[in-house]
Amino acid sequence: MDFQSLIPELAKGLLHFTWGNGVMILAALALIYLAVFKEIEPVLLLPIGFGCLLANIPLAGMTAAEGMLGVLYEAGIKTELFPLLIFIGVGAMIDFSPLLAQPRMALLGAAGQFGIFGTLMLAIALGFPLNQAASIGVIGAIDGPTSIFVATKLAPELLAPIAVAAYSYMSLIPIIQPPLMRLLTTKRERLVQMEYAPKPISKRTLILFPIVLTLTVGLLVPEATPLISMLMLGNLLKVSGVVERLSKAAQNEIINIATLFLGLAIGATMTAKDFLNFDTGKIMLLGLIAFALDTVAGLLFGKLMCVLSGYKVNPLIGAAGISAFPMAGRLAAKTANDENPHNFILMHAMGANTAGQLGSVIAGGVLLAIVSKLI
Amino acid sequence: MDFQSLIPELAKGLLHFTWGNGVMILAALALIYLAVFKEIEPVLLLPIGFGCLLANIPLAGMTAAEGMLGVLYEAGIKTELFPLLIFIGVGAMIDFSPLLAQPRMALLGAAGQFGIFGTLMLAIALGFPLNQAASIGVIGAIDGPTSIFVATKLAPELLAPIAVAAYSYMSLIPIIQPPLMRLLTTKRERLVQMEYAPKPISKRTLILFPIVLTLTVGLLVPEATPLISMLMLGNLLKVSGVVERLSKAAQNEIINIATLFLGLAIGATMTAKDFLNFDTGKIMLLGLIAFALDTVAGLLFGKLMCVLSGYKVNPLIGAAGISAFPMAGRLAAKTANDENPHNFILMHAMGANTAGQLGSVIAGGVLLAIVSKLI
Amino acid sequence: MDFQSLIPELAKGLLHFTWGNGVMILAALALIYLAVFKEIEPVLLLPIGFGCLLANIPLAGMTAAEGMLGVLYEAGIKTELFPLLIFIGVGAMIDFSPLLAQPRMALLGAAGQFGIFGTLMLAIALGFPLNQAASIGVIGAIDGPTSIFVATKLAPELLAPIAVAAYSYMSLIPIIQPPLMRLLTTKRERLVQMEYAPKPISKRTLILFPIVLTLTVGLLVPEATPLISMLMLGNLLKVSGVVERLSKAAQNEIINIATLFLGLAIGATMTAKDFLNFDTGKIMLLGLIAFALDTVAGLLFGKLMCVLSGYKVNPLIGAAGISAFPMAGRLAAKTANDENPHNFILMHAMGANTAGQLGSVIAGGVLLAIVSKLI
Amino acid sequence: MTANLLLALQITLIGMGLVFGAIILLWGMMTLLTKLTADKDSASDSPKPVSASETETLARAAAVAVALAMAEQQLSSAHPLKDPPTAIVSAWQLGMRTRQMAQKGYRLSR
Amino acid sequence: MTANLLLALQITLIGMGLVFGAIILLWGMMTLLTKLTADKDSASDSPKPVSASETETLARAAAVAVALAMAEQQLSSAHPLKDPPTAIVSAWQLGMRTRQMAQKGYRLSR
Amino acid sequence: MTANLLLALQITLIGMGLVFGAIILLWGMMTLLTKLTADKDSASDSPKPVSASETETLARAAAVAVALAMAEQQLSSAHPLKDPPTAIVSAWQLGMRTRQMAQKGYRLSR
Ligand code: NA
Ligand code: NA
Ligand code: NA
Repeated sequence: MDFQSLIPELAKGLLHFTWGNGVMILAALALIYLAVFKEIEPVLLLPIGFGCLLANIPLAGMTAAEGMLGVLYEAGIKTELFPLLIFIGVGAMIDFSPLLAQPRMALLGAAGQFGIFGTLMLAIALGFPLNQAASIGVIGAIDGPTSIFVATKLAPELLAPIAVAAYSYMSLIPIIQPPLMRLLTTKRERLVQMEYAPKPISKRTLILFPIVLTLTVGLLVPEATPLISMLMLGNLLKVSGVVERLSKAAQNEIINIATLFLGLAIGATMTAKDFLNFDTGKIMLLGLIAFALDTVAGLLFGKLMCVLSGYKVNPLIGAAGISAFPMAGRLAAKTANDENPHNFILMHAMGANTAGQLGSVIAGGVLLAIVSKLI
Repeated sequence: MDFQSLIPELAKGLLHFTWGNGVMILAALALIYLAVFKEIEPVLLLPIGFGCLLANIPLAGMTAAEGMLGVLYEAGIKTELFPLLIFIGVGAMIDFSPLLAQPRMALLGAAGQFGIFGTLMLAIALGFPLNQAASIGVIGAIDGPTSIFVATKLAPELLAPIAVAAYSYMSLIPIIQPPLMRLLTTKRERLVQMEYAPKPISKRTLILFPIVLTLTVGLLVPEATPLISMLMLGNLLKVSGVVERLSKAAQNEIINIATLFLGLAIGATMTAKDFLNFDTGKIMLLGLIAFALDTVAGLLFGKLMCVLSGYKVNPLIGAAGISAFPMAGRLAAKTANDENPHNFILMHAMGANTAGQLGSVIAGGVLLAIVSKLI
Repeated sequence: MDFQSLIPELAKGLLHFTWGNGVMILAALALIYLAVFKEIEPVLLLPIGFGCLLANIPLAGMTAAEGMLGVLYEAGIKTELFPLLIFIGVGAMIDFSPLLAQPRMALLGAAGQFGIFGTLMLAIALGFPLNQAASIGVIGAIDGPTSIFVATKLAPELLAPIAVAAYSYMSLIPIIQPPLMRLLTTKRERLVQMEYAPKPISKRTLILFPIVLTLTVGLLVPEATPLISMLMLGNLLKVSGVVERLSKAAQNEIINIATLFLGLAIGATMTAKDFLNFDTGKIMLLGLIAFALDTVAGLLFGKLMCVLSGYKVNPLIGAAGISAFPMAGRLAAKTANDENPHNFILMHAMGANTAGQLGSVIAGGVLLAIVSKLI
Repeated sequence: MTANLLLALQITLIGMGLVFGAIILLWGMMTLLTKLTADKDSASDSPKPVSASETETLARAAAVAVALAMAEQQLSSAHPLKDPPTAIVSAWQLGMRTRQMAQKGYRLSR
Repeated sequence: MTANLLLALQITLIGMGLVFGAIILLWGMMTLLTKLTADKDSASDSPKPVSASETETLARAAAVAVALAMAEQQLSSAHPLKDPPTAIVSAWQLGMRTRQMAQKGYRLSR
Repeated sequence: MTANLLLALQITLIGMGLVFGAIILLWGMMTLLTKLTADKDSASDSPKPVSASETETLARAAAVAVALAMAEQQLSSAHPLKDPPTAIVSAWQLGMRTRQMAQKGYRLSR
């Protein structure tokens, strides 16, 4: 027994503290601050921030393979279980009837995914290898679980900055989108009123939709199956009306536990070594660009639909096609309403918004399919 | 990088689609239809059907070892954790006081297990090897978790058809039993009235029962210990009255999450290769026979008790001894009530029904003990 | 196939039953009795007792590596996940404002940990090796998860008696403490009244406290990080007020499931081989001494503060510094109130009591740090 | 095949025998258990005796009772997760209640 | 670098093409689905048509409705875990209800 | 043995020293924390001062307050899982509310 060595042993925590740890702890505190005091996606940024804090306390061992956060990472991130379980819960909270009532709104959900590919090109131009560039691009899905799912498969080393960018910017949408809306549309376009008189959607339709969608997307884009199928499973649990027990479990215990553990485990990957480099800065910047590109592409496509329809489509709903449900839909409706207080395009915007959710998952699957073949 | 190969790569989902996948997807849709529109055990058949759907989308990879459904299978089916967790919840929902008030009803819970062994003999006659024949026989336990537990140990390759048979036929009991009841009993027998004047059951008795039962069964049939002990643990959590927190957790989050995951993981074993063969058809048929044999044996034993007691026992309660709680008990009571609107034998039928639940687990354990020794 | 060997096979459960199993089953029944009829920590002692019952049913296989209890042990005890998850829930239930309102009460939370080290010395004197002696000492933390966490790291073979001692004696505190309080304090001391006029604690303070505490303790005692950080995470989830979803999950599903599984898995380690020896008896005795030493040290330190403050501090609150929240705090307040019905020192006692909770975790970490270096 | 069938028959005989044996043992155990424990605790909510000789009233009353029972069911299942009185929480609730008590006592006394 | 950018451009073209292709397919699928199933079941809670030509009333009414909706929200979210009518439980509830029924019928008939 | 006991004594001294050291540090940290943050936010629900010099009234009032606190406890714990106002859900509730609003506005305007 070596008793003399006790003293340095007892100060080891401080002795092993690096400036990198210090910077990362500041980053963790910033995330927690945003979550708690600015209420920016607190259910995710608070656990991520706390996980980051723990990962930067030297010798605590929580991020080691046998430490708690390491165990959670192995159990739920590496297996992709956590994002998929979250999707079951999200699916059980989504209402697809506005989209089913006006199926052509689906098109806007495709246009709003351009940011994914545009950002991928920019990332390649900045020198990122293809797998990393694709993972960065998928921030443009503007959908946390999709971004995490794709990044885990293609570039797990970038998981933390990608997740942080995806969730942080989500709350900045009310700041990012409105200027672009006003810049890219004319007053005449924003004043376009839309008639909302859809066929009623039967319960049968609502039940068949998640099943047929799973099959259609699954057969065309096998890589998108895990994400789309869990989203649709959650939705089926809800709309079927016969398994309220499971639907409630999906919306409560399953999503809550998965969210807490996912946040902690992702935050735990934010070590100085992996996070403190220029790449992280570039990723944060590219993520912001991805959000903007999505909005621009959605608006331009909206303008195209506006012209082609003879000014029957308000191009603002194009901005709702980016997913980010339901903020984007509400913003588009609000902007139109601000221009003319009698103009209500919320249901159209919500249709586009739900389509954006589906488009994001499909785009994520397409990206996975193409890129895993190429690398 | 091989860019030319992208096109076939992108159609790969459809290119790998086999007719077997098609048939299995139809089977999945049939299960979902039964669950949603016919409300046949929806909490299980809906996840099983959806799992089957996912298992037959080519290249989706969800059933691979590292896919979500593969992970769930390893974590909860192979370890038998899911059926056991479900049993904790079921135990917390069962009330054993009708059985404790009339212990001789227990005998009917033994008779109602004959279907297990009768079906085993038939399966042997049809050429199944012993381990598979025993697993098929245990459909006659008419108890989902018991069937799944035994099949996982003896013949995991038959898990899917056995689980599907066990849960599908469970809801057909109101169709299977009444004709047999009327066929095998005389009007005089069905008119037998039963006095119900039991001793009151003390809280102390209710608390000691699950503990003593676990010890008794555990020492006699060690193989039945996991099932019986988890059933009894759940019951003890409830009747003790001091751990309402844990009792509620067992009846809600634990059973709900385990049920959803169990259903998905079992459905995921329904691949064309394992499911589309004559054996599956034979198993479905044998399962139906098992249900009928249970009912017949229960009724015949009821008739025996009727005669021996000098027409003090209504033989219809024999049909309640098959488990399938509480449908079988209600059916027996209803049939007697239909014959004479003043004849109430529900409490006796419920006693037999609860005994059937215990008998099923014991029979499953006995079967495991004998067969694991012989193979 | 060897059919003749069936008969012994079928009696194997009874044939393998040893007197050790019998004694352990009696111990299990005693634990269940205490839990159910005496309501001594039922949420833990009931599952522990039931797990012990199952571990002593021969050939049931539930404690084997692939049995249910073995799987739970690997998944949650060996990884230390269960005690840490419980701590998230406990943290979400603690209110630190009484301590923050009177920070000097923290000192009493240090004094009340002397039992840990005092018992370690006694255990060494009784011949236990250092790792075991330290694990036994940590019963003096009077905090279940801390005891389990430290024992798992240092001497997992002693996990069961340590957990049983920790939880059983917790409920004996109302019997252990009052005589010591009266023995060690004079009437004049017990009559000391304390003014309670603290600054109001802002929400901002309550939010910063768990974060700063995690960092401070984590950097000083890395070994305490897992425990203290999960306690503080739970507290942050609650006080932040922005993630009620996660806070409720921590206080309900997470803690309930973890508690049930932890109890079962620990009970399952109570086999005759590991439990039935003189060491177990010694540990139970040492555990009792640990509780008494904590109380004595707390009271003596309280007397010191009393004298130094010129009889402004009632020494009874020293007994609340042992943790065992909130029983110890209430007992101290009650004893003072019994002496003078107008003397209310509850808020001071609660401050000392919460400090005891923190002190326990810190002492556990310090012990781990010192002992893992020495062995 | 015949050998297999014979084996299956043997399994059936032994199996059913064991199941009946175990169940008869349980019967005895339950009888003993109720005998040993029943008298000591009479304030239980166990089912009251229902004799089949009751008159027509029973059937009519039953219809009324179903409605009542369903309404009760509704009521009781409406709060299925109310905080239970177990140790983890009860201790805390005790503490919290005491604190509220102290504060309220203070406020009330003003 | 140029080669990489060219590749990225190709990925973009193919990717966006596939996304649009899949979405157009979904459009068709949804149109077909609503056509095939809509008429058979009209008792749905789908959104009623809202035309933009409504007068000022709409805006005023909306303000009232928000308050109502929020109150409803409050009410409906107050019991989020009431026991659901699914098979696991419903069977049990059925049994328990029947038992309560029998007991109450007995009591009522006295 | 003596060597071991000496070691144990050393562990105790160092251990208790470190525990006291850490706790004293926490004391300072808490004092600093409350100083730096307390004044900025006064609308907190922190405990009000309770002086021990209060008269008999306190004890009597306390008894009343316990009943009140317990009743409140009952009430507040009856809905322990009401949907919380966090981001996952609140966004959705916002959307749903808006939809209900639009529909109701429409209905009301008829
Ligand atoms: Na998107
Ligand atoms: Na059965
Ligand atoms: Na302590």
